[in-house]
This record gives sequence, structure tokens and C-alpha cells, in this order.
Amino acid sequence: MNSFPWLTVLGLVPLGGSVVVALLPKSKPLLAKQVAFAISLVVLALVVVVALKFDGSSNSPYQFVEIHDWIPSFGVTYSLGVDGIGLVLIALSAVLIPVTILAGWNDVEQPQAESVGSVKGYFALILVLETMMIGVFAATDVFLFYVFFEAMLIPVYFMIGRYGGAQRSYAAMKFLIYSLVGGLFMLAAMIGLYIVTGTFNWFAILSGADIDPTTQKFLFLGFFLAFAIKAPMWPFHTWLPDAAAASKPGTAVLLIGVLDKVGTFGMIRYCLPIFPAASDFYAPVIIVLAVVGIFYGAFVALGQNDLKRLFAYSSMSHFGFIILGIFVFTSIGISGATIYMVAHGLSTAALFLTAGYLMQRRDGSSLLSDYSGVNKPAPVLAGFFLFAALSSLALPGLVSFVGEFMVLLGTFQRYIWVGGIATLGIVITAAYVLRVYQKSMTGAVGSGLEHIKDLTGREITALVPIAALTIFLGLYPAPVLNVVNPAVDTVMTLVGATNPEPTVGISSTTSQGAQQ
Amino acid sequence: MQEVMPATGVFSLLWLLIALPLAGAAILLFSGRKTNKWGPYLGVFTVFVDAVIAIWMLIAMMGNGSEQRTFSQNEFSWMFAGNFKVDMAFQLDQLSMVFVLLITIVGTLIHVYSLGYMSHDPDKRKFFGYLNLFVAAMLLLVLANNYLLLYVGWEGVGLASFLLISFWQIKPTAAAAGKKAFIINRVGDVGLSLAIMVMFVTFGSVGFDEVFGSTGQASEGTLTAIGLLLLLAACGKSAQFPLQAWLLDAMEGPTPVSALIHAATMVTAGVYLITRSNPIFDAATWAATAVVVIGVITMFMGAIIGSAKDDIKKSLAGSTMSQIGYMVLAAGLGPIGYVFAIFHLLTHGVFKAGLFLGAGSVMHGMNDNVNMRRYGALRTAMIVTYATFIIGTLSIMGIPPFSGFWSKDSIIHAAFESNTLVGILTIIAAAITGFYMTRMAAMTFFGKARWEDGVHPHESPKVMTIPLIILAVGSTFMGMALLFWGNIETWLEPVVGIKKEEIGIPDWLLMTITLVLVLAGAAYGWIQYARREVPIVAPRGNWLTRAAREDLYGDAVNNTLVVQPSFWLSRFLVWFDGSWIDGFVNGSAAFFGGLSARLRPYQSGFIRSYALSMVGGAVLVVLALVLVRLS
Amino acid sequence: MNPSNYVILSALLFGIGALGVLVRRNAIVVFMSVELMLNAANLAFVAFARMNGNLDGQVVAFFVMVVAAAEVVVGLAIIVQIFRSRRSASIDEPNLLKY
Amino acid sequence: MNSVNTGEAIVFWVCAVLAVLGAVGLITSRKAVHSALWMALTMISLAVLYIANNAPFLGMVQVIVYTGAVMMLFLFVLMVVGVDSSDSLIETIKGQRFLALLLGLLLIVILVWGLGSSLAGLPAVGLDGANRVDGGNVQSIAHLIFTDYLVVFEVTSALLITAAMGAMVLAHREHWQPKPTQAQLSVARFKGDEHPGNRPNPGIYARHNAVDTPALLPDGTPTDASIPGALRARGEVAPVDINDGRAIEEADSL
Amino acid sequence: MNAVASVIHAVDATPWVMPTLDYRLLAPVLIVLGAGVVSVLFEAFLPRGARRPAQLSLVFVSLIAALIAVINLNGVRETAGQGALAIDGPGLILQGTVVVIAILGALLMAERGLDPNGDAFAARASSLPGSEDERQFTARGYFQTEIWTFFLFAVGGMMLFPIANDLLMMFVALEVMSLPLYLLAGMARRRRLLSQEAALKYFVLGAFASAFFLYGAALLYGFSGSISFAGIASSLGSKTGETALILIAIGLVVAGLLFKIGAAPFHQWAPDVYQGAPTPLTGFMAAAVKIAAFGALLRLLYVALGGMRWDWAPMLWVISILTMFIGAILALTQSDMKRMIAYSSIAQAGFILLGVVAASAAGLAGSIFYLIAYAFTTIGVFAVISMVRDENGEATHLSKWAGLGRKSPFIATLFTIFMLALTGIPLTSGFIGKFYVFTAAYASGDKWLVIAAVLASLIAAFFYMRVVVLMFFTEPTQETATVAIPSVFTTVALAASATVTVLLGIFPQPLLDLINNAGVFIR
Repeated sequence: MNSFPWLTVLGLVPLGGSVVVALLPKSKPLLAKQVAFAISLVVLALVVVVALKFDGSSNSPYQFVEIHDWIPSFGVTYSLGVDGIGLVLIALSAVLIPVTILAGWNDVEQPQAESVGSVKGYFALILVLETMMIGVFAATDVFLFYVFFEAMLIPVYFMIGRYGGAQRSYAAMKFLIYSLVGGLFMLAAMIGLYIVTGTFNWFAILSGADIDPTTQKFLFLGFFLAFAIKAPMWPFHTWLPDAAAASKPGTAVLLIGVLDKVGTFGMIRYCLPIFPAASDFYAPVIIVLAVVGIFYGAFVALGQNDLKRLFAYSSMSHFGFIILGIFVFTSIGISGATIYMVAHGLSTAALFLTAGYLMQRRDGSSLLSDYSGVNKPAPVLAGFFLFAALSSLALPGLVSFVGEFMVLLGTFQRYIWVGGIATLGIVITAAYVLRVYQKSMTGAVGSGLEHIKDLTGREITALVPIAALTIFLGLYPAPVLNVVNPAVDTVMTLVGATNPEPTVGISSTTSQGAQQ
Repeated sequence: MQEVMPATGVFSLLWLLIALPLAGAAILLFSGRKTNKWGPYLGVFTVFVDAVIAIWMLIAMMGNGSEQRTFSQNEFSWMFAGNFKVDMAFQLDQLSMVFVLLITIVGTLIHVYSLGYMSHDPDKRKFFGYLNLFVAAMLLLVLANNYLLLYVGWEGVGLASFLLISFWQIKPTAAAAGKKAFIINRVGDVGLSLAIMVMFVTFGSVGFDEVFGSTGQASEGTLTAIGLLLLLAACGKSAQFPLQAWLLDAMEGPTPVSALIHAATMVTAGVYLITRSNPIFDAATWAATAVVVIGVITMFMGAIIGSAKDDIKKSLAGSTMSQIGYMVLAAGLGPIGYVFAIFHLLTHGVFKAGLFLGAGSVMHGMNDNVNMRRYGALRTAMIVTYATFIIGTLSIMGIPPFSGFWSKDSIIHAAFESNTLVGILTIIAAAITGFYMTRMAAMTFFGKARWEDGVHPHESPKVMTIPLIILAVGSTFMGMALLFWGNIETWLEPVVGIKKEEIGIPDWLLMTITLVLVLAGAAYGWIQYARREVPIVAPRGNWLTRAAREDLYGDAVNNTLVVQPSFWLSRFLVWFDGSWIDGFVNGSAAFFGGLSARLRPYQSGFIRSYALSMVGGAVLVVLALVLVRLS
Repeated sequence: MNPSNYVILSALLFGIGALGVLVRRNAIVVFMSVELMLNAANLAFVAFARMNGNLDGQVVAFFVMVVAAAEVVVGLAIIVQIFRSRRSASIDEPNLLKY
Repeated sequence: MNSVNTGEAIVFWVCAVLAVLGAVGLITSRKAVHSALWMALTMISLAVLYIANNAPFLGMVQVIVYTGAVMMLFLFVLMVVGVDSSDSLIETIKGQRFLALLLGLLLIVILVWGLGSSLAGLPAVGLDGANRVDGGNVQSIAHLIFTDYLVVFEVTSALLITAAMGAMVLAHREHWQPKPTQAQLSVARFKGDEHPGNRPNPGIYARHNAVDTPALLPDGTPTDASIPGALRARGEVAPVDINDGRAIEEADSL
Repeated sequence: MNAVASVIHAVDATPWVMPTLDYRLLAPVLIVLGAGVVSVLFEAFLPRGARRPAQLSLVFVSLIAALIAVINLNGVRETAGQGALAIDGPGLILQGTVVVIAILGALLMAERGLDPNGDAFAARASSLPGSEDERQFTARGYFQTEIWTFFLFAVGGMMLFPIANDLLMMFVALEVMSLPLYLLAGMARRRRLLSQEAALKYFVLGAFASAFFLYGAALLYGFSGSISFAGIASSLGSKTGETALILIAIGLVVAGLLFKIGAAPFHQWAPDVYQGAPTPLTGFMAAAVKIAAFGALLRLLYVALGGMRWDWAPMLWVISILTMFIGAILALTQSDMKRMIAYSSIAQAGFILLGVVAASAAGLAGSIFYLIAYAFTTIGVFAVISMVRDENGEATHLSKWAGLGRKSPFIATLFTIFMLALTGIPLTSGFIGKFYVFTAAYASGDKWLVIAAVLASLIAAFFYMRVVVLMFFTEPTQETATVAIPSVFTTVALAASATVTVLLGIFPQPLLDLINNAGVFIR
């Protein structure tokens, strides 16, 4: 049964769907939405099937492997396969896409002068993006990965530029150019890798000879820059606030919720295993930048008046945690970072979607100062907003806590002081998240907000899966951890890192014994 | 070491203790308006069932030998990666048991009381939902078998506290108070997080059993660090100095909340944490000493603040701080004090709940006015409230035979056993307690009526007074019951250990001195506030009064040291991000644009200039070739 | 004297031709300068043919003359065309396309 | 002929000087015609030098093709464009002249230095051998052209066709209607409104015979027909006092 | 003296051996040049009305025949025409590409459906701009069909250029290619003054560059005593002295060729000529000249001067960087579409030079792939440019493209694909091309050159994407141009170029196989 090309099918369904949607008549926007939504659900169903078929205890970390020659001249293969990390992120995308479609049902429909694209175009682009995202997470060929990595920019570019707000052209351009900065340097590094290893196939690269450390350091930078920009890591972040502020909430969700994960995913998948020596060499710098990012993002978020920018900066802070978790080279850290990616995807979705609902009720204003006391007229909206906020601040019991704590613990395990300092970030996170909630939702009802409608059934329906997943995985993250941990162990082996042992007493084996 | 028993029989319902109120909360919060009608009753019901189960468990537990009273239930693996593994597992031992009882029973009473208190609130359903959520989180806190799960409950109660403080969030002050509580608590949470991390790094586990089992192998420095971090956590949750500032503001919440969360249960979580971690503190003397110091400081701060506030709830909140200070210092004393810290915690939970509910009842009758200067002579208007409140007052002052006497006296005794200075300080604090409680009672129930126009004090409905009565009964007899019949010392000993030391002065003398001082304080309060006219506008007062009214400048200090600098930093970084980082980005774009504009004139359109550059190019090419060859 | 002097002379003529292109504004004169450069090349070819002892250089020079003739025809046609439209043979005049 | 004998040296030096002189003249004369003449001088000098270099065939071709055909074409176009046109000496492009001189001289210096240093003392093989193969320079060149360089030779035809056709397309004005014959023209002339005969010459019978002064008809009235259209269009017609003529007549009659 | 003596030296004359001409090898070129000659005859003898159909048929038939002839030579690897031409894999691929691009270019040039008044070329190049003659010719439809003669000759020259195996052939091919283009550049129907100016600039500068090339060739000949590449290559190995001579020679020859590919600082003609020339011709020229000239440059450097690699590579290094950056930076502030694409083509030339600098088999293959990819994309770009019009003809000002995505989403999408390809976004041919040349350069140790190229690509991305911004992210205004409906000619060309652009991005392997199997230049 494994011969069935699950991943290819998975990628082709949304692609075909986007063509169908794009070919629908312009006069029937509703049909386009329905079709797009249906297709996204089909993809989700397929992903569920794939996830169920995935064998977490299997010895081979990559499953559903398909390898075909693509460009033999360059040693490029069309090679797909997922490990736990990839699977989890594909699942995240598959969940967020229908949610986004549903939540953004009317986002591009209103007679807004600013938007220039057609309704069906937006949904077609979302589906194209889904293909790219699946591809990027499933690629087991560096070249193929790069192709998806770069091609992914285009649908997003259009989603921001055609359907965004006031500054959309600027933001789209900034997004694209920034991404290309990383992408092109990565291209250079990728070429270097090819020169050194003579192949692009992931498995072949890994089984190939070790790259000498000097070359590693050079190539690592190319890859890392691309991922750092995508992630975004301080100080390569300034595209994100602009992009988030200019895009529709749905776009922002996909952009920050999934797309940016490609950056951190890339670090785990490519930077660490291929360039272990370089990763080790640069880790201190990266860790410092990550910690700076955590606090920088949080403090800037504290001073923002624009909701979308604020969330963008908060994401930047969160990405600081993720990157931190990756580069401490502990199983806990990397597993935590992966969980954090999922958690962040969900919490970002919740935040942006609720904020989007809110903004839609007030002519799209994203200024925090335009809102107050929303809780009174729209308690459900406020409730979801609060939930999103809590998810963002990593409340224990929610999946974001699992990720954050594991990241911090993993960090602490390796670098006590860094872990200690990073932990302080949770206070500032609480400060800015609650500040937003307090300012917008509580207090006297702001003028113009007295009669806003509470969430409709459709809007709630879009949020419920996110909330449910957030809570479920918060209390029972095992489904994710079960598949992620073996993959992380593989990464750890490849990077040649070992987990620090407890300083006294119980060794890892006995502790497990004690807890059984 | 205690033997860990599998959770069979009634103990297999451990998870249900948490799940019930959690389900209640979920139903109440997510179901929408449909449940408005019966929702509050569901909220009461879940907690009540919990209380029943808890009592059943207590009975079952008492059936076992003292070494077989720890029951553990492992649900599933929660977090795991590498050598890290945390289970979703619960553990019920004697210490947890008393907390479960406190939480469920007092919780039930307060839920019932709230039926009346919140009867007119449109968001009543949500309120009960939050209360249920709180109960669930609090139970999780005390039932967790490892620190990380405890942490979930720890933050969960913080969340519930936040939600309930800002329940009337249309009031900006309430919303701000909720946020403040949450953020300050988060500071404490950092301590807990770090403590957990240190434990993991040191012991390779965060389970109670594993940590305590290998405490002896860790260095004292590590243990001190863990202890101090746990203390930080306790400070946050239990409003101890220097993280005390949120508690007074937390009185913005509905009064039952203040009673349940900010008096009886949640704020005592810090004490639970320290007590629970007793093997660590026992091995880390410095940390234990710090606990005592913090306890003492807070004990006095709370007392002083309580003495100066005219807001009945804030005055009670000050008192709470002070009493928790007692508990904390007791817990800091080590095996000498753990039991009494818990003892006092229990009695305090009951009488302070009663006091708060009484205050709520008063407010209920006074149109929600909280200013005691506009009270007076209420003893006739609300007789049940008056009676129960006075019982509570006597109990907290430590007048025999009320509950507070037994527990507080135990602490004072223990303090003397440990350190005479601490002992003396506890007695002084007790005296101040006498003063401010008398002041409160006097201003509220005695003296002349200073009511505002249109206020018609009346007794609260039965649904509110019955819990008051029950709590008053508890305030009266619980101390004796626990001490003599329940034998709390032996009950808790397997968990926390116990140690007795001889002290220089005989027990009766110590007790007498304490009582005399308390009565002196009470007398002073009586004279000041019952005999004399209480001015409606507060007099300026001396510096201490003024400082106390400003919460001893806790907010000012926080603002100056933390809040303002944060905002400055934030503003600076916003500027920096826009002008420098983004400025660099846009600047480099502008640079190339500018370069382009600067270079364009060289494309002058003149054939001859083009030819010139071609000649230049040829020369360049030739020179380049020559130079390469030469080099 | 050495035959290489011919080459030096050709270099000189080549340079002068290039200079002429750069400084003269009459399109026809500019074009003449280009022709001068071609002639310089021819001279070099001829001189090198002698120095190398084969006739390839001379053949090339011959073809260059043919090419140059064709080029002259085309070039002058273009110049005449421009002159008709603009009534000017200045090479600086057609200056609409720039930047 | 490995080295250069004195006679050739003399020829070289004379012709070299003349060639350079011509080249310098070419680029320094203000008038394009002068430039062309200077260029002719260079061409002829080069032709001589070709001959001196064992390339008699090329020398002749040079004279015929260059000095004959190409230079004539240049001059012809110069006549079309305006023989008097001369460059102004003021440079209009900023920095052009300075940079041109700088780079031009640099180029010359590099070339002369480079070639001089490379070639100095290099023996020349000479062409005697090569020419002898086919019995002479012309034959040898012909041999090469029609064997080794046959393809080039053929391809050159494309070049020449292009050139011829290009010149035709750009310069030849085809008519969009058939050219009227002489007969048609005269018929048209008499059918038209205009006076078929000659127009009066300017200034006839007028006091002035300047072109802008209208001629006087026999009856003494002035007629604009004598004035060139351009002037008429510009309104630059000198006023004529009709009485002028009379006055003269009267004066004569007196 | 000697001169006279040599004339009468008819002593030991050897019998002439008839040169062998393998017509099969020469067939592609001969077909096209022969068609050019036939085309002249058509002009001379056919009635006006019959000329256009006849010429078009001739052009397409001959080009397709030439293509077949090229394909027929698949696998051939020998010299032809007494060593003047090298028929080898790379040469044939370049030749074939030139022919295909010529077919597409011819389609564009033949287009008459876009403008009611006719094609892009002046009815009479000799008539004065704005004169009654011009009006009458246009109105009567007396179009010049001589353009097809020129076109065929130019194509013939382009086909010769990359296979020229000696300096003379190369020079003549250069001229055969260039002279018709000089003429054609001046023949635009609209904005004729600009067109004539373009022709003059192209011509004068082109002749100037030819002179440099020629002089360099003379010096090369002087150095090696041979004009054949093989002879030059072998002399490089055998001679050690005369360093300055060979260096100067290389410099001048290369400078002449760099002019044709539009490399900085020999690039300045390109924007002016591209802008002024008739758009279909610009498209053809931009694509095909680049192929031919790069082919020639590659052959010269790899075959004749391969031994001097360590001398010329650093020089080209500098030129490459200069070209990339000047092209990309100057394109940033352009407001005319054709001009912007011209600067873009300069930048692209810089990228292709990476492959040249690599001086390896991969470099050769990469350059060829890039050239092919670039050529098809460029044809497509100019096809679209020729279709975007307002009442004054082609609307090349960028502001007129604002909101085009709304008015004509399909064409705007195609144009976007071309822009993405030029940017080098994956799944387009441009990406594979960039990848290939970058890889080649990297493999040759020019790591920092790749980095520089990456930076330049980045700057370039900015202006390519600006077009997309303009088309898709901006509302149409009154000013916005409309897309004229083309006839089958442009449609086919556009479809072909778009298809190739995408196909080469997704399935490049067949072409890569072809190029790799072609091997290296014959020596």
C-alpha cells in the first residue's frame, strides 16, 4: 500500500482544485468559495488518512517515500517523504487552510476599494499555497525543497498585494524582496552543497561524506539566512509587521501560521543535520539573536497600537523561542520547538482570525485605540479573543505551553543562564497580550461599537477546531510527540548532540523506570 | 517514605474531582445563553458532588494506615522527549486531602452564596463557569503528582483569578486589576518554571517522588536555588512581599471571589507549594530562612495596610496578606511549622471566607458601597451577618476558643521554638490583627449610622446567610476539631514531618501574653472606632497611615522600577525598529534607487559618450588582463 | 628598422581613429574615423602577414575592405536618412533616447 | 626578405608620416570635406605601405576600393548633407573632450607600448615563400580565397546584397503614384488656373529689382506673382508705390 | 623591388585542389542565406500585392527547412568549409535555437492584427517622418517587404556567428548579422525619429566595436600567425614571449564581442536601440543576437583562448559583476517598459557571463541553457509589449500598465510568468538557467562571483516585481492601455514562448540532456 503516492496526491489535490476554482466564472464567487472549501476538506481528510497510516514507532524516520528522477543532470530527484516533524506541519497546514477559507469567507468580497483581485482568485491562491506548503514539508530533496520554498512566495505575494490593505504593494514587495534575499543566498549555498556532495537528494547527502567544517560554516550561513528571514528572526524581521498589517487576516494566518514555519522547519531539517559542525559553531550567536528576538518582539509589541503589527511582533518573539529550542541541541528543545510551531500556528490563527472578525466589524480598522469594551456587545468574540490571547501567552493546559516549556527546559538543560533569561519572556508576553485584551475588550464600550454583532455561526465554526485542538493537544500532546520524537532523535543523532544527563541521582533510564 | 498506593475504590475517582468542575465550566462557558437558567445550579452541583466525593475519600483514607494514605493515579504520558517525561498523574495524600476538602467544601458554600449574591447579574452563568474553572484548577494544583502538572493548576487558578477579578470588566479598574494580578503572578510563575527546570536538570525528573527521593544527593546550592525560586512562586501566588501588590486590587472582583480565591484557597497555594516541597526546604536552610523573612515582612505589611484601609474588602485583603504571612513564616520554620502553617491555612480558609462573605453581605445591603466610613450601626440591620462576622473576627484575632486561636497560637509557639525574635514579631502582628479587626467590626456594625442617602440596609437572603452560618460554625469549632479530634499533626506528619523543640517560657505564659496583646490592640481599635465618632472623610493621618493607604507604596515601587522602564524600553524599541532596522532596510532600497538615479545621466544619449565608455571599457579590459598577468 | 614599425604605425592610426570617434560631431567624420580604424587593422594584418610569413593576413585585409565597403554603404544610407529627417548630420543631435 | 632594407625604410617613414598626418588632419579639420581629403591622403599612404609590405594586390585594391569608391561615396554624401557644414569647436558634452583625450591617448600608449615591447626585435619571416607557392601574390591570395576562405567569400555576398538593398530602402524614394509624363504635365499646366507662361521676374518695371519687390504689370499695377512663395507666405513683400512708376513716367515726359 | 618581384614569381605554381564543401554541413546556413537571395528576387519581380505572402512563406519555409537541416546534423562533430566553420554539438544547438527564435521573431514581425494600419515597420523607410509620402504609403498599404530579406540575412549571420571557427569567418558573420539589424532598427513605423536614432547609434557604435574586434583579431593573428582558432590555440601553447601582444589582442577581441552581448561598459547602446527599434525586431534582436554573440564569445574563449583561461577569467569576472549590477541598478528607475527590459537584458548578460567565466563544460552547458531560456522568455516579453496598446500605438510607458491585470488578466498573467522567469523564480526556465550557471561558476571556484550574482538578482527582482505590482496591485485608470487582440502570428509566438518558459522550469531534463550530450566545442 505504501506504493501509493500519497504525498503526491496530497499535493496535487489542492493544485487541481485551484485550477478548478480559477476556471469558475467570475460571476459566481459563492461557488468558488464552496469548491475551495470542499477541496480543502478533502485535503484535510487525506492528511488524516496519511497521519493514521504513519507509523510512529517505525525504524525508518521517513515514510511515504517516493523517489523519481527529476533532473538527473543536477542530481535532482523528485523525492518526497515525511518524518514526524514534516507530518505534523503538513497536518497543521491542512487544518489551517479550511479554517482560513471559512473565516475569510467574506474577507475579499466586500466592496473595498483597496482590493483589486477577484474573489475566486483569492481562494485559488490559497489552494496553490497549500500545495506549496505540503511540498515544502514533504520534500526530501534539497532542490525540490528550494523550488517549493521559493515558488511559495508567489501566491503569498499576490495574496498580500492584491487583497491586502492600504500599504499592500509596499508590504508585498518588501515581503518578496526580503524572502528573495534569503532565498537567493540559500540558492548559492545550495549550489555549494551540491558541489561538495554531488547530489541534492536528502538521503544521499546524509549518507555522503562529511563536509569539512570551513565549507560548512560558509554554506550554513546561506541556508540559515533564508530560514532566519522566513522565520523571522531578529534582526531580519521587519518585513513581517508590514506584511501582516497589509494583508487580510486569512493571509496573515497562513503567512505567519504556516509559511514562517518553513523557516524553523528548515533549520531543523537542513541546517542541523547537514552542517553539524557549523551549527555548533554558530549556535551561540543564533541563541543570542533568538533571545534578543524574544524580548525585542515582546517589548515592541508592548508599544504597538496596530493590532496586526502587534501580533506580528508577538510572533517574532515566539519565533525567538522556537529558534532557541532548535539551537540548544537537546531532544526536549527540538521537540518543544516543533510543538511550539504547531502551537504557534494555532494561536496565531486564533489571534488573527478573531482580530479579523473584530476589525471587520469596524470598517477594517486595526488600531487598538479604536476599540474598547467589545466584551459587552460581543461577548463571544471577546471570549475567543481572550482564548487566543491566552493561547499566545502559553497558558498551561494549552498546547503552546507544552511547546514553550519544553523549549525553555531544553534550553535550560544546556545553557542555564540563557534558559533563565528566556523564561523571563513569559512575563512580558503576558503583559502585552493582556494589554491588548484589556484595551480592546474591557472597559466602557467605545463609540461606534455599541451595536456591533457578535460572531456568526460560520465565524465560530472556523474558530472551534482551532480552540479544540489547542486544548486537546495541550492536555494530550502525545499524538504529536509520538511522531515528532523519533524524528528529533534522528536529528540529534545527525547533529551529533547528546542530551545532558541530570547532575545527580536518577539517570534517564531509572527515571523512566520510576515513572512507569 | 510513604508507600504509594494505586488509586482504587473511591480513589479511582481522583480524576473525576477535577473533571467534574472542569466539565461544569466547559458547559457553562461554551453553551451560550441556553443554559442561563439552570447553569448556576449546575455550577453548584459539580462542586457539591466534588465535596461529597472528597469527604468519601477522606473517610476511605482514614481507613488506611498512616503510611498507606498516598494514592496515585497515572492517566497518561503528558510531555515526553529525550530523557524528559512527565505524566498526567494525580496523587492524593494527607496534605492534598485537607486541601481538597477545603476547596470543595468552602467552594460549595461560596457557590451557594453566590447564587444569591450574583442573582441579578446578567452574566451569572459565566461567573459560575469561572468559579468551576477555578475549583478544577485548584484541585489540579493540589492533586498533581509532579511539579509541572502542579504548574498547570497554578496558572489555571491564576487564570480563574484573572477572569473573576475582571469579571465586571466594564469597569476599567476591574479590568486593570485582573491584568495586574495575572502579570504579577506570572513573575512568580517564572520562579516556579525555573524551579522545575532546575529540578529536572538536577534530578532528571519533576515528579514529587523522584525529586524528594533524591534530594539528599543534590548540592545545597542547587537546593537553595530551587527553594528560592519556589519561594518566588509562592510570593506571587500568595501575595507575599515583594509581589504583594496585586491582591488589594484584586478586591475589584465580586466578593464571593474574594472569599474563595483571594482569601480561602488560591492565595494559600504558595503555602501549599512550600509545604509540599518540604524536603527541599529542609535541606536548604538559607531558602527556608528567606521564607521566614518574607513571611514576617508580609505579615506586617498586610497588617499595617489592613489597619489603614477604609474599604472593607481591602482591609480584609490586607488581613489576608498578613495571615498568609503567618503561614509562610510557619512553613519557613521547617518541620516545626509545616503542620501549623497548614492548620492555620485551613482555619483561615474558613473564617476568612466567612468574613469576606459577611462583608459581601454587608455590601449587598449597602448598595455595594465598600467604604466603612459610610457604614456603622449595622448590627441591628443585618443580624445574621453581624453575628457571623463577629465570630469570624474573634476567630482571626485568635480569641479562644475560636478556630483562629488554636492555629495562630500554634504558629506563635512554633516561631518561638525556632527563633525568639520571630516569635516576638508574630505576637506583635497578632496584636495589630486585634486592632484592625476590631476597627473593622466597629466601623461596620457599631457606632452611628453614617449611611449614604437612599441606602436601606437589610439582611441578605437565606441562600447567602446559610453559608455564613455554616462558616461561622466552622470558625468556631474547626480549630478544636482539627487539633483534638482530627489530630492534624499526626495526620500530616507522614507528609511533612514534625518536630518539637523546647522553648524558654511555658506555654500558658506565652498564650497569655499573646492574648493580652491582642486584646490591647482590640481595645485600642474599639476606642478609636466604636467610641469615637468616625469621620466620613478620612483624616489625613500620620505617615504610616498614609503609606498604608497607598499600599505601602507597592504600586509606586513597581511602577518606578518595572512598569515605567518597560514602557520606556518599549517605546525606544518601537522607534529603534522603525528608524534603524527598518530604516536600514528601506535605506538600502533607497540607496539602490538613488544610485540608479545617479547613474542614469551617464546614459546621456550621446553616441560619443557611449563610444567613450567603450574605449574606457577596452582599456579596462586590457589593463585587467595585464594586471592579472603581472600579479 | 624592423617590420614591427608597421604595426606601431597601425596602432597609432587605430588610436587616432578612436580619438576621432570620440571628439568629432559630424556623423560622417565620425564614420570616417571608424574607417580609419579598420584601415589601421588592415595595415596590421598586412604587416603581420609579412612577419608571420603567410598570406592569411592579406586575405583578411582583403575581406575587411569588402566588409568595410558594405558597411560604408549601409552607414551612409543611415546617415542620409537621419539627415533627411533632421536636416543635420551632427551625431549629437539624435538624442531623444537616453537615461 | 627578413629585414627591411633602407629603401623600404625611407618609404615607410615618408608614408608613415603622411598617414599619421592625414589621420590627424582627419580628426582635426573643422570642415568635413577637408577631413575627407585628409583621409584620402592616409589611404594612399597606406596603399603604398601595403605594396612595400609585399602586398601589391592589396595596395591596388586599397586604391581602387578605398580611395576610389569609398572616398567618393563619402564625398558624395558630404555633398548631399552640405559641403559647407563644419563642426563647431566647442565641446557640448561635459568632460567628453578631456576624457576622450585621456582615454584615447591611454589607448594609444598601451597599444604602442605593448606592441612595441612585444614585437621589438622579432624577426619577420617574409612572404617570399608564401607568394612563391602559387607563383605570385595575386595568385596566392586567389588560391586562398577560393579554397580556404571560400565560404567567407560566398558569405560576403550576403553582405553586399544587404548593403545595396539597404541603401536602396533607406535612400531611394519610391513613388506611391506613377510619375506623370511630360505630356501629362503640360496638359495639367494648361488646364490649371495658373498662368501657363513664365512668371514675371522679380522687380520688373519696379524701382528695385530685389526679390521682395513685386514686379509691375504692363499697366503699372504690382503683381505678387513675381515674389517667391516663401516670402509671400512670410508676408515679406515690400510695399510698392504705384505712383512711383507714374512719377518716373511723368518725369521722363517732362 | 620586392613587390614587383613577387608579382612575377610564377615559378613553382602548384595545381589547385578544389575545396571540399560538405553541403550537408553547410545546409542550414545555405538555406537561410539562399532564401535571402530568393527574397531579393521576390522583391524585384513579384507584384507588390504578392510580395508579402511570398516573403512570409519563404521565410517560414526556409527557417523550418533550416531547422530540419540543423536537426539532421545531430551528432555531427567536424569542421566544414575548409575549417572555417565548426559543426559541433554546442554550435548546432545554438544554431537551432537561433532558427527557432527566428521563427518566433518572424511571427512577431509578421503581425498585422494589432494595429489597423499594419505591422511594426515603416511603409517606406525612405519617406520623411510625418510627410505626405509616408501617409500615402501607409494608407495604401504599400509596405516594405524588404525587411524579410534583411531578416533572413541577419538570421544567416547569426547562424554563422557561433559556428565560426576562424577570426575572419567570425568577423564576417558578425557583419552579416549586424548590418541588416542596423537597417531594420531604423524602420519602425511609429516614433520614427527614435527609430532612426536607434539605427544610427547601433550602427556607429557597432562599427566602432567591430573595429576593436578587428584590430584585436589582427594582433591575435600577429601573435599566432594563424587566424583559425585551432591555430591560435596551439600557438598559445608553443609561444612564451610577446605577452603584451596576446593580452592586448584578447582584450580588444573580447571587447568587440562584449559589445554585441551588451556587457558593461559596452552596453550603452542597448537601452537606446531596444527602445527605438520596432518592438518585434527588438524582441528578436534581444533574443537571437545574444545567443549568437554568446556562442561566438564562448567558442573564441573556450577554443582559441582556452589556454589563457587564467588571464581572461578574472577580467570577465569584473565585467560580469559590472554588467549585472549596472543592468540591474539602472533598470530600477526606468519608466519605459522596453527600456527597462533592455537594462534587464544587460543584467541577464551579466548572469550568462558567469557561465562563461566558469570556463568548464558545465559553464558552457549552463550558458547555453540560460541563453535558450532567456531567449524564449524575451520573445514572449516583447510579444506582450507589442500587444499592450493605446490610441498612440504601443503603450510602453510603465504608468500605462497600471491595472492591466484587471483589464486583461490572462495576458498580465503570462507577462508575470515571464517576469518571474527573468527574476529566476523556481518552476520557470529562468531559475534552472540561473541555477546552472551559478553552479558552473561555483564549481569553478568563483564562489564570490556567485554571491555577487545573487545580490544582483535581488536588485533585479525589485524591478521585475514592480511590473507585477503595477499590473496586479494597482487599479486601472483612464491611462491604462488595452491589450490588442493579435492575429495567429503573435498568438503562436506568445504561446510557444510561455510554454517553453514554464516547461523548461518544470521539465528541463530533455533540454539538459540535449545540451550535455552535445559535449564541448570541437577543437
